[in-house]
Amino acid sequence: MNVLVKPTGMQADGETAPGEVLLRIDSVSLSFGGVRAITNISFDIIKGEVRAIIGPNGAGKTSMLNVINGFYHPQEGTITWRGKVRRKMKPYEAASHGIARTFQNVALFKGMTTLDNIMTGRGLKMHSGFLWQCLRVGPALREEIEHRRKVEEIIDFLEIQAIRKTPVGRLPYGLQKRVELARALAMEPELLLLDEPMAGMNLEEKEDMSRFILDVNQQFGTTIALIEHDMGVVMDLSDRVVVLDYGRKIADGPPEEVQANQDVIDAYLGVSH
Amino acid sequence: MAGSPVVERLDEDTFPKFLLRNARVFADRPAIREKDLGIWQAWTWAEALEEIRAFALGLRGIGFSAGDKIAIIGGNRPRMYWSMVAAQSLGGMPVPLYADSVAEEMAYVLEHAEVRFACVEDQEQVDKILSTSDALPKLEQIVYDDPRGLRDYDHTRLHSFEALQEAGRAAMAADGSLEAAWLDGIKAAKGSDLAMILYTSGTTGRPKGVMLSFDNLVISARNGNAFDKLDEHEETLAYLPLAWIGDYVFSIAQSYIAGYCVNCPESLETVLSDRQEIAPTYFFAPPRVFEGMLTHIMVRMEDAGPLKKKMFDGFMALARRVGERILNGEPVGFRDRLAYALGEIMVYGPLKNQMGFTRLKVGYTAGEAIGPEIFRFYRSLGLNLKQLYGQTEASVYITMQPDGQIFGDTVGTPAPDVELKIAENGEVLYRSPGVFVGYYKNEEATRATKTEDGWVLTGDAGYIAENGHLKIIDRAKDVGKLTDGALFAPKYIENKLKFFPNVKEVVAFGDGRDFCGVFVNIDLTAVGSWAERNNVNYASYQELAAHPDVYDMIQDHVDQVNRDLAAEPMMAGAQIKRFLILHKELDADDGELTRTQKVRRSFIAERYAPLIEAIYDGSTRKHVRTEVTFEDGRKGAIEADVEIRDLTIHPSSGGGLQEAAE
Amino acid sequence: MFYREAGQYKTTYAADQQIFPIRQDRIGIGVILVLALLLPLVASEFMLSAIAIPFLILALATIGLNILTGYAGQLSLGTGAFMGVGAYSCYKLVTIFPEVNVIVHILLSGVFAAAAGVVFGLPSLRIKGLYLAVTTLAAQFFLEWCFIRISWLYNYNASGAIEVPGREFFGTLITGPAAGGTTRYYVVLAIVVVMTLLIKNLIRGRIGRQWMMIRDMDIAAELMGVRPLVAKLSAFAVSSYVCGVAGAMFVFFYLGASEPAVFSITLSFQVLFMAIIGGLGSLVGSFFGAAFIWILPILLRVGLPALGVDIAAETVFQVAQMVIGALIIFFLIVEPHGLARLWAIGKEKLRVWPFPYA
Amino acid sequence: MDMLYNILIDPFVQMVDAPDFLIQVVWEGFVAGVLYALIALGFVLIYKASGVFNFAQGIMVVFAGLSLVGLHQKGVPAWLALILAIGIMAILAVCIEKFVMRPLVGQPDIILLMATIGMTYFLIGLGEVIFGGEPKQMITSELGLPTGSTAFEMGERGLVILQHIDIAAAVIALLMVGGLAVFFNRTRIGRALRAVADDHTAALSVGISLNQIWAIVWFAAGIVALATGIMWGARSDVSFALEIVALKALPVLILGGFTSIPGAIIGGLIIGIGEKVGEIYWGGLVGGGIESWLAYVIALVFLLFRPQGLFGEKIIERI
Repeated sequence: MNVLVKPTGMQADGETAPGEVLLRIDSVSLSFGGVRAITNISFDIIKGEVRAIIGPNGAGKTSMLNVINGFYHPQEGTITWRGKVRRKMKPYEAASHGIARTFQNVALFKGMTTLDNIMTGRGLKMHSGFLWQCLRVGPALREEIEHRRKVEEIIDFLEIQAIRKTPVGRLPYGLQKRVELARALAMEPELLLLDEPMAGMNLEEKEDMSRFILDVNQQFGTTIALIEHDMGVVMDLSDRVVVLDYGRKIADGPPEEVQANQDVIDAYLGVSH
Repeated sequence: MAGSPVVERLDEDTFPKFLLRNARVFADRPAIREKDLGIWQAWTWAEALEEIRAFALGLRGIGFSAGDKIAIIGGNRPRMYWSMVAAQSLGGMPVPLYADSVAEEMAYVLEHAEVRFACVEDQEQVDKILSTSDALPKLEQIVYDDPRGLRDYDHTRLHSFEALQEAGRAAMAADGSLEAAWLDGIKAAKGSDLAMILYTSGTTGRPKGVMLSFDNLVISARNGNAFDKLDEHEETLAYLPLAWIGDYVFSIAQSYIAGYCVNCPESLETVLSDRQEIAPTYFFAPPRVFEGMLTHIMVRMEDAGPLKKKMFDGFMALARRVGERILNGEPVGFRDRLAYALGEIMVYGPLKNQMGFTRLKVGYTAGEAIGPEIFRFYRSLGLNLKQLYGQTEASVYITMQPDGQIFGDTVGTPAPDVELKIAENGEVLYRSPGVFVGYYKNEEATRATKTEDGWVLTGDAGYIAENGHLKIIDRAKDVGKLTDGALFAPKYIENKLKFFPNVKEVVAFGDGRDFCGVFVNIDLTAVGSWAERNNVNYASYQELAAHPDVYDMIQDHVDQVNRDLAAEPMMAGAQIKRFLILHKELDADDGELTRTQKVRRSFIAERYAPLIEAIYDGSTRKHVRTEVTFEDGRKGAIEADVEIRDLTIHPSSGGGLQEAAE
Repeated sequence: MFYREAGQYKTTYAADQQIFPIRQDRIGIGVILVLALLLPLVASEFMLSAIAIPFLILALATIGLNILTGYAGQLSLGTGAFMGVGAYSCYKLVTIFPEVNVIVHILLSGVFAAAAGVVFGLPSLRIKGLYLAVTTLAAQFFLEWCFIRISWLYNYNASGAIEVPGREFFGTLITGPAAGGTTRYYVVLAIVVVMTLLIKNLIRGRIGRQWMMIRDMDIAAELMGVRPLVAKLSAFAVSSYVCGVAGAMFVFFYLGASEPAVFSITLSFQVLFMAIIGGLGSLVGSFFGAAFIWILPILLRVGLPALGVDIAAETVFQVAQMVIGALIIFFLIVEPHGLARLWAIGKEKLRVWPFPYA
Repeated sequence: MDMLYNILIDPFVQMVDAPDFLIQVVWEGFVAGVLYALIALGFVLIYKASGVFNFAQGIMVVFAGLSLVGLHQKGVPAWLALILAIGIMAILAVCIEKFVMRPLVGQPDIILLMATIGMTYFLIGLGEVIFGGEPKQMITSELGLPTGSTAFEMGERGLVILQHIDIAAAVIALLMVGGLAVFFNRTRIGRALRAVADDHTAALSVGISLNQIWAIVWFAAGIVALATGIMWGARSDVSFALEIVALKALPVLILGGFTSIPGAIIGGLIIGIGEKVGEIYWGGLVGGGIESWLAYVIALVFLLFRPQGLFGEKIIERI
């Protein structure tokens, strides 16, 4: 039975130093049946930066994220992760490579409390065997406690102590988003993908979230790639921005540069921001 | 009571000395507990000593020496408390500040107190200090507890708490004599040395720095412990501002002397649940906290099922009838006792459990007058809640209510070692070992408050009721006269009105005027749920406040107060003739309240001058425009038409102070 | 009302994560266990053999199903068959290795059920929801067929049924017709309690969380590194193991003898109902559900005649069936989360007493 | 070796040797398939309109059959019994809509499925209480359904015997499918139903309350059930054993897809013929009786290759 719980740890291969390219997308194209979602897009994400992916609705942003964490498999193009060309792989492998994400419409585990939801983020780092877990002694118990502590640090970091034991279903939307971030952080990811982390938040919540994202990037040096509609937020948060439109890349560079780019302005014309 | 005898025969006279003693006597008992990372993490007295020593030596390492002052700015965290004692162990003085005060307010105190060091909780406080640092040439070093977000700051003047402790430990390891030197320093200290400087948030003018010696604090704290037989087994919750004398006395002075454990909640949002988890045996809270709890209870019970509601009301009625008598050990019929016992299972017990008072041995309230109803409610549950009358200048204790002699509207008899007298103008004076040394760098203020023979003017007007208990009417300077010469005590009137749950704040006017008029501030929680139950619709506070039904309700309350006043010869003259309900909530951010939520009468008087006019020129409506500050700091203005109503004055019905003796 | 949580503060994570963090609950469970131990003193042979024992065993089976359906979110209509696998493999083990202790056999027999579970669980990797129900039906009918056709399974008895031989445990006869109710009761109680505890530990650990992740949001789960294969198959394996053990006990400690019909789809449904009425995703609910579905018909059987309504035995059974059917619908309507939720609500009410809410 | 021969070669040899027998077997399977298809039809009707997976369809068949026969046994003339039976199905439909579907609207599928399982239990109990549990003879002739059989000569290759009732069954099934097709495409209610299938708000715009629609659908399913019950009863007899057989509609649906009427028919035929042929030519190798599970295994194997069913299109998972 133990084979069922074979540990799936982080990959031990070459650590990437800050400033180096963590992930490179090379002329990637993706389509469903006939429908083209992404057309020949290339860009890279540098270790330690906050990278924004923006664009009007239907520009293929989320698809891009799904490609990055191995949920979709592009028909063409290559993805280089930590200097190694990445083969076609299952989504859960991406997780064990150190890629975590949050979702556009909150994808928490509704049946669990905030605490348990965040604990799930530790799954890949827990290895105690099946029998130990049945008895909940020795390694199993030690593991539970040690990871509970880690989780508590994250709870403390995101200031959600008050809702620790609340079932996530009962939480207001803003807090759910925060718990989801906490869950992703619990994976101690190398690359954190945030899909519209501030969608549907009020001003105050947005400010908090921005602060948290920056703190994460600063405190843990986590590389972040985020999709966001709120231009203001993007400009404040990101080091570099890549702009997509109809599945094509129309601009890539530092925020102010991108903001000035005519194509971008055109793409966004009529789109209220 | 294992350690109690020890507590009795002790010769320690400073808190560092008590620390050393506790580390010896109570080595393995918890000294302080903090809910951190989801569980209650405790430090024994021995561990506390180690932490404090390490920090003290670290502090010494960055140049802190005897006579230095260190500002303490932050929430109720063990390290904040340790830093105070650490400073004292080096012959320095902690100067705790209100963590929520804005940079300017802080800058004044920091500058005035000439602090060279500051120990703060987090980035927020660091930023505040740095933003005004050019105005603070004397401030040299800043120590912070929580490193979050401070990584990229220039650390030439910044130190993390750990770093200093490490430095301290390292230094100790390197130089064996260091610890000995530190201990000698502690031994050398005398009770007459200055222990700390506390800045009182004066309702008027600049804050004054109250200098307190160890003797002041030790003696009054020891008296406090003896008075309520507190020992090392107590549990208290530290949740009140560090800059407030009460917190120092309850969370450090009395704790160090008795050796009991102080518990720090996890965060502001979790205070309630943390209090339930800890279930303190010794608890202090200002009246507004008890008011808040009661309102919260009542609001929730309103939503309970009819049957449960009936049962609740039934048992509460019983409690009102016999609860307090049982608590005071007076004779009560067997059937009532039986019923009360049942109520203990069905209602009282659960309520206490919900509030976290299951283990409460004694609770205190002070700072303001508490509503007799509220006060009686808690006592009738069997909670030994008592009032005390105190001041920073007295190291808290002036009068306290001895067990068994608790009256709603008096604040008790003089505390141990305290002498009391009433000046002819009605002002209360006291003399005690707790009396402060003086105001820091403010001789004339000291002289104005403290006579040569050690009597301190409280600034409060009051009298001794015939049962020997002190009754406070009002701030002495606020007590005035109406044009017809009747005595006018605004605070007294305001409090009477504030005792109604629907009323949050009241400001009364009348000194030198023809009659007494009041501004009323409704309590959103209470009135809100009342509105819900009586399906009164409203979109905003302003709308609710202006609602005719609300006006009617408040009018009844005011009339009730007038009847009460009519029953008191001294007060009957100053009944409320006209009132209005303010269109906005009084707010500290707008400077209408002090940081301790006391009304700034004079400020309000000028801010709402037009409304006051309206009251006295007889108009029944008045349009006003008011500047406000929103949560996010933006400024704006709100406009409103405020209604003003007249009331009937009741004939004085003598009677005197009988209800004082109920 | 009885809760006095004030002062129960936790200083370690171990204390904070224990199964019953509240002292009053610990007392409560203790009392229940003591009562369970004392039951034989007051209970008649009938109450033990016809009510208590099957109730406990079925509760365990329900827990088994709950692991799969309630916690891992994989609907199964094949519980009966998996129980059957347990029963038959236990029978074979006992007859092949008579000298080995029967308890060992019972616990071993679950392994075979687990194997069967894994095999029929494989499709769950590609198939979801109702479609999966069909694959479990396949298991149900295929295995049932095996019990009939593979005469080796019942040692070629002419009757096609299996007879439980008497086996001793430390000198006392615990299986077979001759075994006393009290003895069997204690054995069953012990096994059920211990297994429930182990399962509880499993569920509140990493593996349990994986199951719930798959249940609540399988895509997110996979993106967080959960291998669907591992998670789902482990759920099938553990679930079937528990069902298998329950099945073995069902024959060895309750029926004494059995034929394939016992493990028909009817049993599967019965257990499923127990899980639903008890509340999916709740262990305590499993006990409630089992008690409800098992004891209600008995009550009717005893009750109706007592009420003067004298009707044929099978009619009572049919009425019981109607009532149960109706109750299921009723429950789904008023409380889709079953008795467990009602229990939880009641408990919450007591905790916040006298307030209606916290 | 020998085994392999028995599995891979021998059956086909037999088929070629005795084509008449093969045809006979296929025909048997075909008829069984038609009946599966009819039950599946009931499922599809309800699933289309309310997204409910009606586990109780099988028992509805039994119940319908029982009430028909039962009434007749109580002395009611066949034609009246038939009408009354229809009436009973109507009442049943209304009750189900009122007491089960309406209160449960909006609940997750699994809950609704459970509810129909509960219904199954309830109806079994009810049926037994009213009509008794023992099997009954279907009143085939009384209903004027053909009995007897015709034998077709196939030259010297032997002969195939077709039961008339089977032919009737096929025909009726055909008519019913045709009728439903018309109902769905021509009538207003039918179109409303289709709208409901797509989305519920749309249905309201058509101006029919969901409750009505559901009642109607359940009634329609009831009629189908009655027909099925008669046909089936005529071949074997009316008993609760049918309820288990009815479960075979599940694999049928897996193949055909939950929402496609033609799918149901084709699926039914595949399963029906598949399991008959399998039973006759391969069953013997493992001791026979594989009919009880072959259908599910067929569906299972099928699913592994096309999880979306025969007619469903590929599912693209989104986040």
